Amino acid sequence: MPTQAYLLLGALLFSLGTLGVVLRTNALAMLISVELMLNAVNVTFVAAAREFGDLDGQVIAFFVIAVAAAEVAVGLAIVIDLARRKRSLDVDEASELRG
Amino acid sequence: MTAEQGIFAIAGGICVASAANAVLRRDPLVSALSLTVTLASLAVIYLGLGAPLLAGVQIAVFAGPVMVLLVFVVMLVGAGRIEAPRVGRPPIGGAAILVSVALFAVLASVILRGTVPTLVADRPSATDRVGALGELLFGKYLLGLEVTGILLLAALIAAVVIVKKRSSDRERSG
Amino acid sequence: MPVEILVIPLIVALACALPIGALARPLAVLGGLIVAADAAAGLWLGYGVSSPMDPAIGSILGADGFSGAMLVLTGVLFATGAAASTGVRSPRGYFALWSLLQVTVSGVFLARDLVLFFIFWEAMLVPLALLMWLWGGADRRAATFRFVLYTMTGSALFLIGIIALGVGAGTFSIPALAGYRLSEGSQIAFAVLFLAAFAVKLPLFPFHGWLPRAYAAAPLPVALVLSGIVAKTAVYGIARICVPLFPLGMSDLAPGLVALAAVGTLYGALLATRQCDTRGLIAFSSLSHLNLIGLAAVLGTVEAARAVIVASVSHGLVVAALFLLAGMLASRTGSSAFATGGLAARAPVLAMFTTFAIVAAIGVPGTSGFAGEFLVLASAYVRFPGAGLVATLVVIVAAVYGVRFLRATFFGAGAARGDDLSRRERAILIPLFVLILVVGLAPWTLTDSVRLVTAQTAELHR
Amino acid sequence: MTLALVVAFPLAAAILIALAGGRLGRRTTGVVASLAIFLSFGAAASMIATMLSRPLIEARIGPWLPIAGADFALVVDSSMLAVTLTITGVSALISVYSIGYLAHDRGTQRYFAALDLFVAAMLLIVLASNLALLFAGWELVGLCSYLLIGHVRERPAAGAAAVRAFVVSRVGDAAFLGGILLIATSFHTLDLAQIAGVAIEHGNMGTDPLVVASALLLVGALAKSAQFPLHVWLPDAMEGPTPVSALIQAATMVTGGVVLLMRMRSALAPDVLQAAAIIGGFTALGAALVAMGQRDLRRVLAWSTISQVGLMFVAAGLGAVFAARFHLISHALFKATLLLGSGSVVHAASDELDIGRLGGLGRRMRWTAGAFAVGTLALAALPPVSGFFSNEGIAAAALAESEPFLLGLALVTSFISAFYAARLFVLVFVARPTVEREVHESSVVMVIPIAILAAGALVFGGLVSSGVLPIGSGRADEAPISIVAISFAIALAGFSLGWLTYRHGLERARPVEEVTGRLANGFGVDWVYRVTFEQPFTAIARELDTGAERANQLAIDGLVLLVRASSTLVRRVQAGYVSRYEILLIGGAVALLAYWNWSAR
Amino acid sequence: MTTADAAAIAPVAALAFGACLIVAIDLLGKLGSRASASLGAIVALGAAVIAVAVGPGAPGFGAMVARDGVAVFFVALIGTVTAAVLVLGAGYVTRDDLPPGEVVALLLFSAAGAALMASANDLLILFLGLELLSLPLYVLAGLHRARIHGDEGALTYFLLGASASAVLLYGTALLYAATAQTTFTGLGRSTHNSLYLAGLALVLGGLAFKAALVPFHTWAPDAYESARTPVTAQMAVVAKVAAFAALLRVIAATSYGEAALDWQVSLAALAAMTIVIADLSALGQRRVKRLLAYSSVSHAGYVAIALAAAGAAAGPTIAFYLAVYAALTIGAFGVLTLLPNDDPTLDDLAGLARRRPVLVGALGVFLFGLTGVPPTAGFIAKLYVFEAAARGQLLWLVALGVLASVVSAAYYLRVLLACFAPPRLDAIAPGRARVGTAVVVVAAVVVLAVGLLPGPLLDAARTVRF
Repeated sequence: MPTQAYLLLGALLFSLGTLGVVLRTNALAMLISVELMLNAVNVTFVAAAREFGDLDGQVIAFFVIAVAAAEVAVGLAIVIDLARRKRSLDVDEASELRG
Repeated sequence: MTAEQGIFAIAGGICVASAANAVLRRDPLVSALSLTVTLASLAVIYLGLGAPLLAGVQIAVFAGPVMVLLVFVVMLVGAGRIEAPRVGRPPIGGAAILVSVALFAVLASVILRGTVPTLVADRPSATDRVGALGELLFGKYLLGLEVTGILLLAALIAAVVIVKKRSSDRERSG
Repeated sequence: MPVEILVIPLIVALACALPIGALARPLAVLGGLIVAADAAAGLWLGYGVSSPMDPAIGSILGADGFSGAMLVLTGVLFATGAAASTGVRSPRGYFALWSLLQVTVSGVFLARDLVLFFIFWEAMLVPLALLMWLWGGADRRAATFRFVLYTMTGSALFLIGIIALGVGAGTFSIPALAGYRLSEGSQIAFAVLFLAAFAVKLPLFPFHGWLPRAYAAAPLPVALVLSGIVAKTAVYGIARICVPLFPLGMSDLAPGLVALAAVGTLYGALLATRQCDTRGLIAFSSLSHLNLIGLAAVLGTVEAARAVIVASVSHGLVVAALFLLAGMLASRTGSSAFATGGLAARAPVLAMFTTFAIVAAIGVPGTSGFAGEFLVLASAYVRFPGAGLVATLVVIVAAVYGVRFLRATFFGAGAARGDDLSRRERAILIPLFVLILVVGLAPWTLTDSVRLVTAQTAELHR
Repeated sequence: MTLALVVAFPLAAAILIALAGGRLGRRTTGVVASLAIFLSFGAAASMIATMLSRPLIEARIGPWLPIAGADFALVVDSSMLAVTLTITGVSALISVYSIGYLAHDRGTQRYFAALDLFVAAMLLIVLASNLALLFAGWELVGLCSYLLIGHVRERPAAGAAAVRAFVVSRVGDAAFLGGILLIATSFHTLDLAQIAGVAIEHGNMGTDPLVVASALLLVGALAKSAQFPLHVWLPDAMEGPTPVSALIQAATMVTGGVVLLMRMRSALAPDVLQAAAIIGGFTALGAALVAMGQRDLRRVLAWSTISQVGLMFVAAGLGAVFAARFHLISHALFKATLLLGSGSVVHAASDELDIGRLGGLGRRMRWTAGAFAVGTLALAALPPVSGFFSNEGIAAAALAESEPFLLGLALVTSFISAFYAARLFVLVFVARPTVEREVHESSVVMVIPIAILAAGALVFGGLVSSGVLPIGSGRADEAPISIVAISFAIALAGFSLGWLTYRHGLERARPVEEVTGRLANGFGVDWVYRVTFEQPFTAIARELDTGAERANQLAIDGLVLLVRASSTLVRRVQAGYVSRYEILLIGGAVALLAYWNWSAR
Repeated sequence: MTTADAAAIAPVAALAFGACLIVAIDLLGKLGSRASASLGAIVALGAAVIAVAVGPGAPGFGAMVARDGVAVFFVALIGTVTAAVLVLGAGYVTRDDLPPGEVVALLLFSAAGAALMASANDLLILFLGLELLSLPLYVLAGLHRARIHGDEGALTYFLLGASASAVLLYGTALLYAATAQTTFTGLGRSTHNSLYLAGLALVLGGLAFKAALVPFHTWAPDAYESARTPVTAQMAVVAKVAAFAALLRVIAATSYGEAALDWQVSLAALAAMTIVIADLSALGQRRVKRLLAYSSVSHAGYVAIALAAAGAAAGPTIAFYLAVYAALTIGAFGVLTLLPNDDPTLDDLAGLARRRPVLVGALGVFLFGLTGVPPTAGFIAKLYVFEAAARGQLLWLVALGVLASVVSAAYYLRVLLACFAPPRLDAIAPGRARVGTAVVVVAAVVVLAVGLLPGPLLDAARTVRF
């Protein structure tokens, strides 16, 4: 397979991630979409690395996975905290923060 | 059709379909489960790309514990909380789709017009790949590794702070 | 001479940080007087006049005859205003800001570098706005906002011009820029940008939107310096920066500016005839006078420069007297509206003093008002007789608003209350009147010392 | 330096009185004021001897304005010396009279200060060597007239009259100033002698801007001298104390225009001088007609002043400088007599001004009546009183310049003048009183000045005409005997007609009054003035206030509103919807991507 | 690890280890909030001192971490600002019974991330630094007791921040695909491959988010308002300084050589949008923190003007500007930390002038400085920016910036004047926090001193070169 096919796959997944981020209003769904975006990035890294025949891309992908895990941890903590106070996870609900 | 092409076609197809499902379904639990499928199929694609270690990590870290955590939280905070349809707020679905489609269109154009330079490099054999990876991690990317460690520590402390805050809140309210 | 003129009021301002309470006012008066005396000595004894651009601190501060005259006026007016600032709330804060205002105003007259000029120019706003807001009258909120935003917009365009000019020429020094050759088109463009600030602060008709409310809302001594000397910084800017730096551009713009100024002169006077309180009257009569001064300032001839100096000093003195009298009237009648009438019988000296101030304001010969007006018009007639004739009509309108005010305040049946002027009030006014007569009878005391400078201006204009 | 003292005495007295405040005492103030003017008169008189050997006396006191010629400098020739003597002499007598007239007034200090300043200012008009200083006097005269007319500040009518006098005067001042500045622009000097020199050298001022300048100067002169159409202030000005009227009409202010015409004669455009003569002629006739119908004693005199000054304009416009000066002086004497006399009458008759309600005062106030009689005869231009000779001089001048039309006007005017002069005298002093009242002669301090003035009016004309008394250069046109006869006949006819008509009082002359009363409103010029000047003025000011100024303020408010509205609009982006923020974020990224992909090369 | 490596990473390491140390001490024996804050401040200041003391030199970690003038200046600035924030926050943490050691540690971690960003010479390190900067701030933004909008703000910040990181990361991936490496040095040697350009565009987008340039600014008002004021100051200054330092480096790396890129159009567009939208948005604000949030967005626009005009040569200009901005912002937010109400409206400031004249005087200096009125340093900073813009032929941006400053005067002035309103009856007299007041006064003095004598700071800023 040409590398470009993988890159296109990455682009498609990234775009789907952004679609989720802009379309969904549930905080968890948005978090899920962000994870999707990060994975799209990893596809790109790994595919490019194979093209170059080096391993840097793969190493970076490891870091990305670690960072993504950290992000998920923090994100989930915030979500749980919010859910406990407010019986909704809808981020677009009438907010005090506006203007 | 080579094996790689087959893997790409099948795993890629599953990957995109489940990703679309994850993004478009209203129920976060379905989204979370669909994402797990996506992550798993991506691991397969990594295999096809000759990155077995990464595929393993993908399953072991991402599709495994992270997703379990995610599903757990989704169920904890109420799996049944299905996104309400947009009422009384300006419709943005059209704009959202437009932005995403535009993004994909631009990215596709970029990728199709761009070139990935072919570098003449000695392809390391599959056997010493793990070792080479380790060398890179603890050599060239040592700083990255250290920072990632600190990052995880910071995330841990951050979570602790939230928890402590919750307990102090509870004391206050209770 | 330049440095101590900035340092003395600065010391006064800093002294206000100490718990000096009641001493603040005399200190501010003293500061003003010392500066006036210092500047006058410099002006008439000739140091600072000997060379047109006397370098003092490097090349950025310096004084010449023009700025010397303005600095004398600055000192006199700040001393007068401080003397009139009796019974203000939080006197230390007030006089600290007051003295800072004096520093910035003096700085404008001393700056020989565009950036420094702008720094003083813009810094002027800070104490001015705070004084207006914190010690002002009923409408102070809206008036201050309007004033600050209006003037800042003008200054913003000015800053654009400064930056573009300085970057293009590679220097911000005013004397150096005066020798910098610009094409006619860019001279016009820069002149317009610079004039934006000056036209608003003067204010040139029709950019006077802030003026009536600011004059009405500002505390009286602040209104006094606002009209008496702050407006003169704009005149100074036109005559000493725009004209020398952009002679061709100003020459091209002159017909339009002169037309605006002539119309504004009449316009202000006509509106003054409609006012029913002293602040409004002073505001619009000042608008009229300041436009007349502006008319001469854009001309750029030697005669015009002399006229500008005499008229500026005159207007400063006269408007100070008018504001002081307005305050004294208001303290007797309880409001600044002037439909009280009959005050002459109870307060003949007040009536006499007010009549004299009005007489000076409307330009009766013998007073400085006439000298300034006559010289301005004379310089205008040389190139723009038509506009000059239009502006001359102000003689009639000024008479109308002047005597209308006197009639409404002093004529008619005896007023119920109102004491005559106290000794202290007379003591503040009489020096001003003496100066008004001195300038009116011997305007050459001011113009002789600036011969050198105006000659240079004229040379640049050619 | 004696010349400087002429002006300095009254000026110093004015300053002294103003500064001294009430400390000087009421009577002392008057004495100081009068003394100063007498000293000024003396100083002027002392120059007569010098004048015999020199054509001009000059005095440069110091610099003033930084414009060529605009110095403190005075100049006098024999003609203007005569005028100076008249002004100071008559003013001094009026000042003395005022001491008595204002014996009970509270504001003597400011009265006498203004009076002295008034005299000084008038002397500046006569003596200034340059236009700037002349203008200074010109304006100060207006200011002083304002202060004096409005002297009694409690009276609303006085305030209104003062305002009107000042504003109309300033209309003239504005025109005058414009004229001066145009001249300065063309001649590069304000020195009168230099201007005249240049003007004579290059022929008269024929170029357009100088015609305009001349016309503007003429407008100034018209306003100061209360000539049509700027005469509206003078009848109202009678609201001031009577000595003030005397000062304005006899000694100082109204003659200012004539003095200007005389002094600027060589520099003014010929057409403009011609216009001055014609306007003067019409004003003379019109004002005389109006005077016929007045019932207010002082208004009769006011209109007569307008009329008489009109005759001076005729003479001055025609170039008959001597005749103009002759009439100026003679008019100053007899009009001062009349006005001061009328002041005594008013004083005596407890402020009654309606001539229909006076009468028979002749027997009770013999001194006053006698003086008034002299003045009346002079006004009627009957010999041997001075008015006869000076009027005759004007008629002769009109004839000499072959202006039959102006001659006609002058003669008709003199007929009417004689008529209303007789009317006035008869009704006040001769006819049987309609109301009985206790009247008595005024105090000595008031009677003596009147007597002196009347004596002057009586003999002055003859002395000048016979050449005994010189009044400066030039001489009267030789009047043909026919003109003398005709003018005498006309005056006599008018006087007799007036006497006969009114000898039995106003009631008996009702049919005549019906006719003349219609003219009393001054041909409606007052109304025209209000409609064409005052009302448009206030209307323009009002429209600017409610229109332009409002719009200016609203424009700022509008700008502020615009910024506020855009602020509200922009802030709607920040509505708290996270998904919208995401759209912005991703959209921004897409835009950057698109730009870099397609444009940045 | 070589000496060069150690020298390059020393300040970051100091911050990170300081954070760990504080957590450890806190675990062993309870550390009071004041003590932990003081300790943290010492650590932060120490990091700044280390950065300056070590000075510029050879890069470390295979050129992944730079040790040039840019790094030294900005790391020192970040350390100083963090120290000031910690001092201001000393009394703050106890107020709500938060775990003081952990909070201080999080602030230090974020500073470490910022310092890493400022010295990163590699896209991966940049990304990791950015995450290390952001993750603690996400959590700190939500530490608002009993206020739902605290969590809301945190969530908004987190979701948008995570998306922006993903964008940046994707840009990194595209650049990697185009150049086969992630170092900045590699970027400069590339050709105009569309993958390369797209990658740069996305990196720019990701950094613009941290710098809060419109349209990537939407998180700022919400996060600033919901965070505690010292944390807000940290977000407003440290994150922005780090983002601009990184952006400067990226621009520098791609501005020279045969593949030199023109950043002017996109940066100018961002700058213009930022200034206009931010100033308009700030106009109607009644909540002071939100107003200052928009103000800080607007100031990012001015920095962007300098970058657009001068590119990599804008280093000294933006260094000067950011330093002045740091003093002004720390000062302004510092004044707010001394008020009883954490999220005051303009009405809550009523009467402050009478009760705390010194504080209001200082606030006046900051607000006039933020407006750019002489003789404050704010004017000089803006003047340099405009001068750079004029040199770069961007006169229209000068005009826009200058006029926007006028609009900004409208809202800054309102804040100041609100302090002079007559006090309301129920307003609580603000307590006296000596240390906080000292910080504020020092900041005010700095602002005035730099305004009158800009020389020394300008000399320091001139070292910000490549």
